[in-house]
Amino acid sequence: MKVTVRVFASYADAVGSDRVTVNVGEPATVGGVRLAVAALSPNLPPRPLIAVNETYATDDVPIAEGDQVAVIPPVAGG
Amino acid sequence: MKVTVRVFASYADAVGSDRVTVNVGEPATVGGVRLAVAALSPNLPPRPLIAVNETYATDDVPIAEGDQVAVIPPVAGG
Amino acid sequence: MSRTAIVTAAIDVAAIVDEVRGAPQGAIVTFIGTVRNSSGTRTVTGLEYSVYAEMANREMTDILHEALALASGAEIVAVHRVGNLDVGEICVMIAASHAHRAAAFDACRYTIEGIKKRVPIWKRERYADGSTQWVAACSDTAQNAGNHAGEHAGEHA
Amino acid sequence: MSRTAIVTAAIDVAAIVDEVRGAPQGAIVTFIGTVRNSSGTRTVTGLEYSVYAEMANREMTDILHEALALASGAEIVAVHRVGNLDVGEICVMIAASHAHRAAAFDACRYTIEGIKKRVPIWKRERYADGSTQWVAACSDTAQNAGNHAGEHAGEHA
Repeated sequence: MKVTVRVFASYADAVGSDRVTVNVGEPATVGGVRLAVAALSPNLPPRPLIAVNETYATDDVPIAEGDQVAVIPPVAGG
Repeated sequence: MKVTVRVFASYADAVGSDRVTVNVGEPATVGGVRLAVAALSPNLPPRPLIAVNETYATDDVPIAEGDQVAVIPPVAGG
Repeated sequence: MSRTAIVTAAIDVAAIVDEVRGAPQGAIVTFIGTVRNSSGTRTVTGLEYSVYAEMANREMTDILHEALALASGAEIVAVHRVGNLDVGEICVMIAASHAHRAAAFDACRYTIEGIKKRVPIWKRERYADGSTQWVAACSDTAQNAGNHAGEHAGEHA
Repeated sequence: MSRTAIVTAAIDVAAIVDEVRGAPQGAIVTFIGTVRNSSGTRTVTGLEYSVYAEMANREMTDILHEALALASGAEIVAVHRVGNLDVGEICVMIAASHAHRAAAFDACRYTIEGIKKRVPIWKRERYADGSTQWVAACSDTAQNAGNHAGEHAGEHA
């Protein structure tokens, strides 16, 4: 399954874009997205944090068509 | 020894003045002032808090001529 | 520059924040106390604060130094207003800044707790019916061992 | 009225304090974060904040509700600024009011800790020599398991 992932901040610099599309084996899960995203750049951590539909998500969360998926660098607000 | 004592807030209402003079047996101490001040009105507590030279003082602190003595109601700032 | 003051004029929140807003101090914590409109079941229209000024200034300075020792590198401004205040007006403000927010919180909290417990300031509530009453302290500290009442119109613990 | 916001315009301290300054709320605690001028040994001239806006708004709203549950009766306004900020400018402000100061402190502290740990906002430091660098988070929370650096120009824990 093709999953489009939003990318922010230092991770966007690492992959050269604020949006990437990755191939994830089915059934697609957050764990699969993490591995696929990590493989895009040596400057990404091996297990980057993922949000699905604007909520932090663990590896077992399934990804469905239309879900908003994003890879979240360590937050640094304030 | 005659000791002049500044009086504030509800205690000033109780004694009808913001300054009273009390007689304290010598050697004059804070403990003596407390008892003498308490005797001025039934609306004062038996052991009101005393400050000497703008510092909270315990019973054993001696009172000398020229010391600034005050009786301090429970504080209620803020 | 850290400082304390007893004032009669209105307290300007933004100006006091700006005083502690130095470039190395990324975190500012403020405490602002305002006059509440109720005291138990009675409607309060305002408060009259009185002060033993010489001692209050000395005690506030002591508290400031203790807070600065607790939070090394902090800047702290602590201002208490006295006189007649209406409901909603600011009676006390602390602003504490530090490079780290935990220290700024600690410094601000220490200062307001010290002011509430130790600074010789008293307040009298004015009620809608025109009567007034001295407000008893709410905490059972040593110096508050005298009379004691429940809810009152000042901000309390 | 409690609310959260992500804004690009300057944060007005006095206006936000006034928002939570209801007559029954005698205690107001604020946290204000400003852009610091140094990061380790480098001179910082400003910060550029970026945000995942939809998620940041949702996460800030969650934090607000958690803080309101923690401090029942509180009013809380939490605002984070994004975009380009200069040294000394305010990047985040929380104002929490309550009848009791302990609850106001708790609500304010909970909200800023939550924002620092959970809200998807990032910042890039601008240095005097014209270069920039993303700021790594300072705390080792679960979602900050990636890279990690030391001192940086934002206010930190």
